[in-house]
Parts: sequence; C-alpha cells; structure tokens
Amino acid sequence: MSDSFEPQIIAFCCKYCAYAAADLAGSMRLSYPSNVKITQIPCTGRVDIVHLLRAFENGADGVYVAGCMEGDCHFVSGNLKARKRVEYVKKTLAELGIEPERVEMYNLSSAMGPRFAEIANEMTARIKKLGPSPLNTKKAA
Amino acid sequence: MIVADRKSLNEILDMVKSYSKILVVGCKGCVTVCNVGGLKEVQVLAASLKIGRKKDGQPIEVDEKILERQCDPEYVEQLKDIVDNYDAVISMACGVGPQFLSEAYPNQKFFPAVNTTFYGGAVSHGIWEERCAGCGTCIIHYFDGLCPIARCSKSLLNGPCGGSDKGKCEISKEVDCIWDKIVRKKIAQGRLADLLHITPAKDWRTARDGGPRKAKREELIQNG
Amino acid sequence: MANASENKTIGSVMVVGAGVAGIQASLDMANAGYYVHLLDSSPSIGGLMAQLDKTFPTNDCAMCVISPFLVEVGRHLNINIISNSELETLEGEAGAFRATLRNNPRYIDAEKCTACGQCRDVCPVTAVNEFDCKLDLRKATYIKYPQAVPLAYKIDRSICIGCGMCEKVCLAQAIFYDDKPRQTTVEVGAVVLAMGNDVFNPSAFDTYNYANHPNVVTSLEFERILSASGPYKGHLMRPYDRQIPEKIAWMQCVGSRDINRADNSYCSSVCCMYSIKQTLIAKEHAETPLDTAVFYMDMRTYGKEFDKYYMRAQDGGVRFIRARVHTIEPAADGDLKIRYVRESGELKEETFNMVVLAVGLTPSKDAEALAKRIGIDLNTHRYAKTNDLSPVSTSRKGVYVCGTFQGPKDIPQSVMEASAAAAQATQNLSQARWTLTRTKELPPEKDFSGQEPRIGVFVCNCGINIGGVADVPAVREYARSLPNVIHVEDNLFTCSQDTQENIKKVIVEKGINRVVVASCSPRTHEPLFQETIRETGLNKYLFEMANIRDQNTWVHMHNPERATAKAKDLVRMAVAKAAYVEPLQQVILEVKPAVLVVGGGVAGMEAALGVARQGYQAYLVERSNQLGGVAHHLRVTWQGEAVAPYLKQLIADVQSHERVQVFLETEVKHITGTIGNFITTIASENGNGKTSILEHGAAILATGGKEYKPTEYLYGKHPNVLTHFDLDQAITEESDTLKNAKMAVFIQCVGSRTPEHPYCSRVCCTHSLKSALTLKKMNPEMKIFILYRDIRSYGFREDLYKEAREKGVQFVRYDPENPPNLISDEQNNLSLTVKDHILQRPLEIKPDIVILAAAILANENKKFFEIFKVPTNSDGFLVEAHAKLRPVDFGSEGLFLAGLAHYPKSLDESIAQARAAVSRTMNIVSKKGILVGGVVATVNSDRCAACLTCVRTCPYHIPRIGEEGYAVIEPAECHGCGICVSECPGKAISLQHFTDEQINAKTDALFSAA
Amino acid sequence: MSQFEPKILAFLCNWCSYAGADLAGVSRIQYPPNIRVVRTMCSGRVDPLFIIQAMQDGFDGVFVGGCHLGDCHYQEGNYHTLRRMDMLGQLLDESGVGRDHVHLRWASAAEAQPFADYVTEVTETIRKLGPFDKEKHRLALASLARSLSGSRLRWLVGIERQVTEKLNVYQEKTDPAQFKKILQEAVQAEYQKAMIQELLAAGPVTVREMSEKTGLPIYTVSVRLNELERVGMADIAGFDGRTPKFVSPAV
Repeated sequence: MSDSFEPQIIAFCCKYCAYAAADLAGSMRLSYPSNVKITQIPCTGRVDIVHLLRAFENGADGVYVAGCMEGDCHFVSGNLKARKRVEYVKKTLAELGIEPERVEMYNLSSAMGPRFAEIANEMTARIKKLGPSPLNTKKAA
Repeated sequence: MIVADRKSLNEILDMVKSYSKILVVGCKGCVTVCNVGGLKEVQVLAASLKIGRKKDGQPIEVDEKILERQCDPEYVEQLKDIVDNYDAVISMACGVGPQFLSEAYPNQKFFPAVNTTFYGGAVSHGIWEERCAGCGTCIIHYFDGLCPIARCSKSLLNGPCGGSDKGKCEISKEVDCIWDKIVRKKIAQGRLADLLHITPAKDWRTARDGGPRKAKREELIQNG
Repeated sequence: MANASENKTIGSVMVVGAGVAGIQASLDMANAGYYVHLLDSSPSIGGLMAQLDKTFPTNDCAMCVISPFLVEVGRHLNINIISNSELETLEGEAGAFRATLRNNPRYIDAEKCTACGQCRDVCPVTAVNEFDCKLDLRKATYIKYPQAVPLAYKIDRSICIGCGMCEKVCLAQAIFYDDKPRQTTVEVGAVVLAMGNDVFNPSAFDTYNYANHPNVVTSLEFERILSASGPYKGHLMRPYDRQIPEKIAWMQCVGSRDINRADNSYCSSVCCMYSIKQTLIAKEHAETPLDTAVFYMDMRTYGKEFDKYYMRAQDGGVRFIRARVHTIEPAADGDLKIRYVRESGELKEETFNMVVLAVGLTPSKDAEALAKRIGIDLNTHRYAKTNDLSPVSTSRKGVYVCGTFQGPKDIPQSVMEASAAAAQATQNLSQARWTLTRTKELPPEKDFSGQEPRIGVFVCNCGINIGGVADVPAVREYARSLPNVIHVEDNLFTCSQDTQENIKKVIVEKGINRVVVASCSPRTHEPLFQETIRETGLNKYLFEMANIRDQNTWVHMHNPERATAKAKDLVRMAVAKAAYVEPLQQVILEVKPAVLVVGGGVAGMEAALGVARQGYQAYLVERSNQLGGVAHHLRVTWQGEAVAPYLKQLIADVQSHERVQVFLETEVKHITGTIGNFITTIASENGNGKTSILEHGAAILATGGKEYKPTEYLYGKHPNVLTHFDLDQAITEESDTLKNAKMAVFIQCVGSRTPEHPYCSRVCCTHSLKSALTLKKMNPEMKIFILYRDIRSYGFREDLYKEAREKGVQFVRYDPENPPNLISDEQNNLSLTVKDHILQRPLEIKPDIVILAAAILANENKKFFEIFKVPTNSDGFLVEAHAKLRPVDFGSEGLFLAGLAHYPKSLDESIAQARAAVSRTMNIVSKKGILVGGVVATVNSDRCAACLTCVRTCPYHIPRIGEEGYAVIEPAECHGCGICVSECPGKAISLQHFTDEQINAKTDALFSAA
Repeated sequence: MSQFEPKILAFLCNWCSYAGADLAGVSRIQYPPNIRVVRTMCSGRVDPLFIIQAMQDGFDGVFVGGCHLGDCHYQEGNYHTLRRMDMLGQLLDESGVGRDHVHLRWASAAEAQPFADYVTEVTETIRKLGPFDKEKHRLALASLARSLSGSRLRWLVGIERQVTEKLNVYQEKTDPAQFKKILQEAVQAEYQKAMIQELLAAGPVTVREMSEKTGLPIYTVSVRLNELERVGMADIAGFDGRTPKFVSPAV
C-alpha cells in the first residue's frame, strides 16, 4: 500500500458538543487532517446502526461518532445509546473480518476544540495505519 | 410473543454464498417487537451482507421488504410479483415465516435469518425471558401463575429438586429456581398446604411429543 | 418625566449586566411580552460563567450549557443587546423610567464584523488577556472569547496606537475609527440590576506571594488552566515552567471571612464547592497521580447534592485540612512551602508544586458609584440592599436586583433570582405587555410540493478566510456540476446585508426552492440565512449549510489544495441533503391562560399570588385545611424580619385576590395534556369527594417540606430538648424554661449529613446562630454552646456567626464518629459530653436546654409526583431540569417547582424561587399560542408495531402507545433528539429534518465522488 | 602582535554618502581600508535584515551612511532609516550582540572629510570590540533575522512617524513615550519568541532546556511559549514524566 493513502473518514457530530468543539478548533486555528468530514446531527442518539453501516458499505475507511461527555448529553442519554450502537457495529465488522477499530465513539465537550483536533488526528492516523477499507481494495483489484 | 435471536452473519453469508441477488424479508409481528426481524433489522442485515460480500470481492444485490406477518397466506402473497426476481430469499421471521414462504413459492429458495427460541416477554427493555413452553395443557393455576414446565430446568411438577440453592437453579446462578418462587409465593399467601397435593404425571400428548399439532376453531372455518 | 406624571406604563424593561443572571432575566421578560434592553459594559455578553471550565456539582462544561443561551439572546427579536455601554442616570419612576446610557465606542461595526480575526492577527500591540486572567496576552483588537455574543471584535482604545493596520486588512470594512462615545436614552417601565461582582484580587496578601510567584494562581486562573480552550489547552500544568504538578494546595477564604487583609467579612458562598470541583477535575486531567490538599476553616457544601460531591472528593483521596495558612513561601524549583498548624496543635510543613487561592467575590468597583447615580441603597458590604421578605427588590421602586450584585451566590441561585426579578419587574407592567415587542411580518409560504428540487448554492469567500485558502471559484464551478443545482455564485461575505438582498432576488428570479450556503458554521449563521430565505416565502427548513470555514479553511490553512477538495466534498454533501429537505410546518396551539399551583405554603402562595398579579388565573391546591405550611412555625427571617405578620398578610392577599382560587383539603388526582394545555382533575378530601376539572397552561409544584422529628438526643423524652420549631415557639411565647435557663446547647446536623439523609439542610446553622443571639439578648448571662461539624453561614449570614462569637457564644466542633452524648439523670438534669477538638479532651457540660438543629425533609408525595411524572432524587427532593441554568423548571415542559420540595432553603430563597416560577410560567401563559413542530419525531402508524421501544428509550418519557394501538409522540413535548428514531425496530419513527434518507444522502454523497 | 583588522560592510546612499565617499577619494583623503561598500539608492533601502545577514556572513560590523535629515533625495527615506536603525540597535542590545557593531551616520555629497572621519571612528570602535564570533552568536543572529522577518516590528517602525508626528487613525497624535514603550516591549517579545522558535524548530525541547539555551528566565520562556502556542506556532510533542516537550507544529 502506498504512503499516499488518504482515507475518507466520516464523523457524525452532535450539534451541542462535538460540532461546537469542531467549530472552536476552527476559531483556535488548530490544524488537523482534512480527511475527516462532518455530518451534523441533533444528538448522537440520532445515529443509527444503519447510518454507520451505510458509510462502510459506501466505502468509508473510517467512521466515528462524537457526542457530549458522558453524563453531559444535552438530551440526557443519547450519547450512551450511541456508544452501544458503535459497539454493535464494531462487532458486526469483526464478524465480517473487517477491523473493528475503523469505527469509534468519542465524547468531548463544546469547549474542547483541541481535543477535537486530537481526535481527528488520532482517527486519521489509526485508519492510515490500517490502510484502505477492504471494500475499497477489492474494488480496485 | 415468540422470541428469536439473529443468526451470526457468517452463518447467513454461508447460506447465500452462491447467490448474487437476494431479498431480505422482515415481519412486523413478534420479531419486530423483540427487535430481531423488523424493518430496522432487515436494513442492518442487508447492509451487513453487502459489506461482507463487497469485502470479499463478490458484491451482492440485496433488496429489503417487510410483511405485516409471515404466518398468514394473504400477507405472504404480497411477494408474488417480486419473489422470482431473486436468487434466494432470507426470512427474518420466526421459524414459521420461511415455511409459509416456502410453501407459497415452491420454486424459490428460502433461508432463515433467525433462531426461534421461546415464548416469552421483555422483563425490561432489551431482556427477554421464557415463560411458556407451548405444552398444550396449561396448569399454571396450580402454581400461582408460575409455570414449572417452562421455567424449571427439569420441568418438575412436584419440586423443587435438590439442586435449588438460595433461590437459584443448579444449572446456572443466572437462572431463578421457579420452585423457590412458587414456594415463597405460597407461603406469602398462606397457602403452602396446596403443595401437599401431589401433581400427577403430565400428559405430554398435547405437547410436541404428540407430533405436529393443529388448532381448529370450527366456528371460524369456512367450509367453502 | 412627562410620561411618568401621565402615569403611562411602558412595556419595555432594562436589564443592566449580561452575565448569566441578566441573560435569564432578559429571556424571561422578552418571552413574556416585554421589549428588553440588555446593557453590558463589556463588549460581549456571558459574564463570569463563560470563563469557567466546569460547573459543580454536575461537572457540566460551563460553555456547553451557557452558549445556547447566549445564542438565543443574541438572536432574540425582543432583546436589544447594548454592549460596551454603561447606565449613567435613571430618571422617572416605576412604570416609566428614562435611562441615560453612555455607549462607549467599539471602533468596529458589530453588524459588519465577521469575527474572522484578521485584525487581531496583524495588530502590533498586546495587552493582558483578561478572559484568561493574565495567563495570556491579547491584542488591542480583540474578542473576549471565541463563542462571544455579539460575535464581533472591538478595539481597546486604551492601548491602541492608531496605526491603521486593522483597517487595511478588514475586507468586511467593519473598522471605523471615528466612532465616538455617545449618549442615548431609553424609556423603560422597570429596571433589573444584574451587574454581578468582581473577583477578589489577592495581590494585597503579600505573605501569599501571589503577585510575584507564577505558581500561586487564583482559582479563576486555575479554571482557565483546566479549560480546554484555556491557555494550556486543558493540560494541567503550572505556569512557571509548565511542569505537570504532583501536589497542589488550595487556600480557602482568600478575600472572604477576612477583615484583616481583605475588607470582606462575609462568606463568598461558592468557593468551597468550586475548590472541590477543581480538585476533582484536576485529578481527572492530571496525566500522573495528583495529590490535592484543601486548607479550609469550614467546608460549606450547603447546596443540593453538594455534600455528596464533597464526600466523593474525600473518597477520591482529596485531603481536606482544617487550617488557616498564614504564609506561602517560595521554595526551590518553583515549588512553594506551606506551614500550618493542625487542630491538634502540631506544626506541619509541606511543599507543593503550585497553590490555588480560592478567591472570594468582591463588590464590583463601580457598584458604589452606580448605586449613587441611580439612587439605590447598598448594604454594609457594598452589595445591593434587599429584605428577606422582598428578596429581589431594591430600595427604589421599580428597580430590582438579581445575581451577585445582591450578594455572593452560586449560579442556580442567581438564575432563580433573575427569574424572580423578571416577575417582579413586570408585575406592574402587565397592562403594557406585548405593546412594544416586535414581530416579523412574513409573506405566506410558497407551496413547492411536487416540484423537482431547484437548488441555489452560495459559496462564501469570507473575505480571505475561505477564499484565501480554498479555491472558491473552483468550488463554485464544482457546485454547478451537482445534480439539481440551478444557480451558483460566490460572495465576498455571504452574510452581509447586500448579499442577503441579492440572495432574495436570485431566489425569486430563478425559482430556487432549496438553498445551500457554503460558509461558516450553522451554529452561528443558520438562523440568519433561514430568515433571509423565509422572507422570500421559502420555508426555513429548505436550507442547508456546508461549513467550509470553521471546519475547513481555518483548520487546513497550510494545505490549500486539500482544503479545496474538502470544501467540494462538503458542498456535495450539503447539496445532496438539500435535495431531500422538506418544508416543515409549525402549528400554533392555543394556550390556557391559567396556572395550577400545588402546595399552599409560602412558596405556593407567593406563586399563586404572583400569577394573579401578572393578570392570569391561579388555582391553588392545598392538601391540608389551612394555608401557610411550615412558615407557621417560623419566628423571624435570618435578617430578623418577623414572619407572622407577613404570613397573615400573604394568606389574606391570596384569599382575597379575584384571580386566585383556593382549594383546601384537595388533592390532584389526574393530569393530562401538554405545555399550554393541561387538564387536571382535583378531588376534595374533606369527605364530600367533590372533583373538579381545571384547565391550565402551566403548573407549579410547591409541595413543601417539614422538620425532621429527631429520635436521638432524648427528643420527645425530655421536655427541655427542643427542635428549632419548638424553640421558635418557646421564644414567641416567652416561655419560663427559656427565661430561667442558664445554659443552652445547640446541636447541629441532627438528621442531616447522616447516612439516612446524606445532605446538608442548609438553613440550620443560620437558624441556630440567629436563635443563640436571641437567647443572648433575652439573657446576656446565659451560657451558650453550639456543637457543630462545619458552620455553614454562607453569604452575609457570616455576620451572625461573627456576632455570635463576639457575644461569647462558644463553638465546639464534633466529629460524626464521636457525636455528643446527652443523658438525663433521675432528677431530669441534662448532662452532655463532647470531645473538644482544640482541647483534645472530653468536655462535660450541664445544659438546661438543648436545641436540636433538626434536618429539613421533603414531604412524602410519591404518588402525587408519579401523577405529574416528575423525578425525585435519592433524598426525596424534586429534580429540576438542569442544576445550573434551569433551577425552577422540570424536564417536562410546562411544569415548574419552588420551595422546600426542591431543597431545604431559607424563606427569602423560597420566596425568590416561587416568584421565579411565576416568571417561568409567564413565558407560557402570556402567549396567545405556542409554536409546535419543526425538528421533532413523527410516527408512521402503519409501520408501528406498538413494541414500546420508543416509550422505554425516550429520556423524557414523551412517547406513549395511544388508544389506536400505535405510538403517539406529542410534537409540543418532543425535544427532537432522535433517540427513539434510531431505536425503533419497525423504522416507524422519523425525525423531521434529520430523516434516514437525509442523513444517508450526505453519506452517499461523500463517497460518490469519482 | 598584529592589529585586528575588522571587516566592515558599508551601505551608502547614492545621492549623499556615496557621493561623499567619492569626493573623499577625489580629494585623496585617507581613511582605514576596512570598509566594503554597497551602493543603495537611498539609505531607506537598507533593510535591517541585510545587516544581520552581513554579520551572519562574517562581517565584524556594518556602517550605514545616508543624507542629512531633511536632505533626503527621496524626502523621508532617511527618517525611516533612523527609526529602523534605532529599533535594530534595541534588538542588538536585547540579543547581547550589542549595537556597537552597527553605525549610522549622515554625510552629504560635499562632506568628504566627515565621511572619512566617520569611517575611521567606526573602524576604531569595531576594532576595539574584537573579532565578531558569529558561531557564538549563531542563535542570536538567527533569532534576530527571524524577529526582523515578522511583520510586527517592521510595521511598528514603519508607522511610528505617521502616528507620533503626524496623525494617527483617530486624527490625533499618539504619545511618543507610549509608542516608545510599546516598541520596546515588541522588540523584547519578538526577539524572545524568535529565540524560542529557533529552538522549537529543532525540538522537541523542554522549558528548562530552552531557558538554558536562551539564557532567559524559566518563567519568561513559559510566557513566550504560551504566546506562540496561542497562534499555533508551538505545540506539545509529548511528555517526559511530568515535563512537557515542545516543538514547532509540522506544517
């Protein structure tokens, strides 16, 4: 696999914390890899297993869900539900022989701009190490 | 309701490994309520199969469909115009569904996506427990509404056995000893003496032991 | 002035100070029909809370919880933010004031400023960044913090050298140097003062070396150190050398309870809790084990869930050391040496890596001058003077006060008072309600149903913020190639007034029915663009944004190519979703202009009377056969105001008010409906069983509390063992037992802070101090002991503690492990032993009377609370919607709480909370209708299997299975999180504007790139 | 022992100093042979960076000659030179290199003798300083170059006359004392930050290491470092126990 692999990563970010933290990272001009593209949702509780699988089906190399800190969910428990759904998708991926690390759940507050950048870095580095999604390599072959 | 569990993805993938276009059919009945075979699970399975096959370089086409119930011919018939468009059909209903489908469409191949496990209910969200064994002769009124057939590991009628330990069954600490519950309930109601009555051996002919069963309601049957 | 004499009531109000209290007061009044002028001397709103990292006791991120409020205020049609301005004079009288304001120049047009920060980047002059408490520098052109409202820069003229660089780089042309101070006047019916206070500057504590040692920081500085957006990005480090500390000490009461080195004899009320919070958060942040020690005099964790928090810290290994430290000496390597004396008399010395000074709150330096200018009285501590029985009124009629301008207090108390002040300020203005508020006239919405999507894409350059990094023309041309796009253009500033006009024109000319703007963040700008498209008759939901600045060019500025590519991806995703967005209709539900109040104690009566005085019907339901509740047992408030006459008057007012209907011996049996439209069945319990049906828009639960009946300390067995209620009665009756007593002992925490009731009852310390002083007054010779665990005389109540000590009341601390032992001999003589911590040996005394400071318990109302589906905590007190910012609301819309049912509190606090509840209900019942719908969950009944998944997973318990056999979700109640949507096994529920189709469209679009 | 012969680079303006030098030659006026002349059209063209570069290249000192104030061929070029050279002097002092290595003199086209005198005087001054050890001052020179490349000092120096002598954007005059103080602060801050940036570029490095290498007090390093972090010019690379290590972020 070539060094130039640039993974395509989609992040589902809740409006109240993670999305706001991403904006703050912008205000603070923190740089992070451009591989991460954000879809805003009202609460990570809105993220469906189906949405996560859909992303992989489409060829996502990595997917993550970012919500409020546990206990701080704007909607009380949405982020806890989201965590369980991410766990489910991890299991599904593992069952299908795909690295479960390609999907992750993160929690951060809206004041954590630096943490947002860190997560984007972390996830991009992780996926780069894993290489392209097996769905994409087969397509190429 | 009937409670089921989804089969592992690999088992399902193996069933359909030689097909490239399949239909996944869910059921809006029990399996929706026990979160195993409703439209959402149909979508999850469809997506998982597509991911699994694409990963192996053998993409598969999967369509999704939900029926009101798969245990009534009229609903099953709703597939008639599309069923032949597929190499195979996966049913996410209980064990009844794929059989009704098979009988209705003798030329098509049907596969079950779930293991049908028991009759029970949700004790809390996400946890289901067995309550009934479908033995055909209900006797729970003798036991204050608690069924020793379904809930005693040995289906004892004059329990408990010697394996009851602090209210738990000897087969697992996860399993309540139903006889412990029966006895305690009797004590609480001051009716422990009821248990002096020996329950005679059960007539199992009404259960699976008597062969496949049929239920008829004469007044409902339309004699054409 | 002329207006006042004509007695014309003005339907607008002014709020001075835009911290959390001012914001709450403004929102309450603006939502209840008044036009609000919100004044702040700083360039942006938010106050002290915006500087905090986390808030106790929930450890919520402060910015997360306050920023939605900031945005709401910023966008509110009926709140006029007047930033950077001061109140000069206030003429006229209640109902018709004329306020003269001084508007200080900002030199940057807040309307035009896009907060891009170019001006800051080039400014050659620096100054201390006040927001980060001097841990950092800022420029002469600055914004207080990234989430500030108004989101606009300002020039600090005091350091600006006038070089003109900022003007040269400002593409928005927002800089105008000829800005001048202006004087303006506004006419308002009432004024709410919420100027807050200052944080004590410990430079005067020379022995603490704050001024000359970087590792001695104030608690506010430490807050910034902990903050993820602070100077160290949330890494716990000490300023001197950026080492991660291993040992940190907190010094309590710096600038509080001190008249030697500070001028503040009072307790600052918040420092104990914030220090505990900081120890816990610091431990969380530390990447290596952290030793934390708090040096304190009394641990004052007197609020709701505070003691549990304290215990959590103790369990977590935080060391609490009862000692007042005199000197903090520099040691080697930036460390600090502390010497202190343990209670046992043992001298100890310890070295810490850094020291946090828990600085107190101090009156704002402008307070005195301002009070003089507008003619209100301050108390001896230089805070606004109020009475216990009218807790938010100043000495000037029509001028009200809330928050820390009245005295040191925490956020929930400030917010409560803010709502209370809003209620009081508007009480006499109701005839002018809705007279000065603005509504926007909008054209009818056009119907596009059945039409193909026709999408217009507007790509913003944001000056050079986007265009300077990404290739905007390329992005624009790329957008042209996307499906359904019929129009594209790029703008220098898409948010500018002229571009808005242009967008409107283009929408109409080209028949655009979906709009995509690729610019900054929807968090700040979506409402603006939605308004714009709505003005052309497009439904506001036919809009989607691509965040190509905050989440793209600002974070990939060193990689223009990839920023351009990402911008294209983001635009493609937005266009894909736009094709699927649907117009959402919000419907107006009529509101029942009445409020149900349950509980006829002081809180309930104040609430009912408040509602009535605001012009609405109040139904007051009381279980017992009389009004008044526990207040019947109280003699005086903590400041010495007599309770009985007040209570008598209050009951009379309630009973005589035409709009209050009182139901005694009555209970609530059933309630249905939603916010704005409740239907409640009540039944009389006096034997006739008569039931009535009440229709109301909101409800206030004030079901009260009671005094714990002790089983310990011979209570009930010996006639001279009394509770506070008993003592109050004995004093009122001037009983001989009291007159003849030579020695009285108060035992604190009887039934509080115990395993059964692990909370502090908040009022008992004050009550004992007050009573001890009364006994001393009755008989100066009486010997009085107060046996305590911590004296929790928060705020100005500390004055009572000080006075009690001066008058010779003896304070003896006891440990819960060694409680006092009280026995009675055959002659009925009492004898008490307790271990004295100072003398380190048992003390034996023979009191004539013993007063037990018995706990306050919530009334048991399990069944009743179930009817309302309102939650209680493990102590039996009602749980509010949010411990900090919504202290009188329940999670369920339309329901509110007040008084002892919420938590033990003093009479003034109960009154304030009741009035706050009134204000909150006015936000509902004063409206003609409530807008319902929008981003809410809707059920497709055909698909619903009635499986109960939604019912069980909704955090707000909104869905139910209706009579038709499928799930019903009231749009008026749905919070729009989408949890049920994603759990529903039948895919029967969808969240409007965030449907599967719409979310998947974005995902599909992202990966569909060639 | 032979006398140290300093190498001095001279920037002379075309219209005055250069002409003055020519006249000195025509007049056969003698002066030390240590200067090497670069002709510029105006002394205002002399960027302080040229001077730092000269020292990095091994010159022991720099001499800048221009027209007398008021006589600039380009009206005000030499006023800018004056301010720039003063700022450079402050920076040189701040860096420990010392302003005595750099000299500015005005000499008109007619002042051949004064020109020769200046060269003599400057040569002697620099001779007394001894050979300039550019290796010893490597960090200082790099930091000087870095601070002079940034916009802040250049802008401040450029605007000084406008705002203190004419009118600033508020149509008033900025107090020269205030301006002076701000410039001093800026010189110090920019130089200190530049030093730290030099170290960060070769990082990771700890605060204490930076303090040792720059000679700045530990707390000063912490403060300046934080300013750099705020604008994304420094970042934590990791921890060595309780000690954070810093680097320049990878661009």
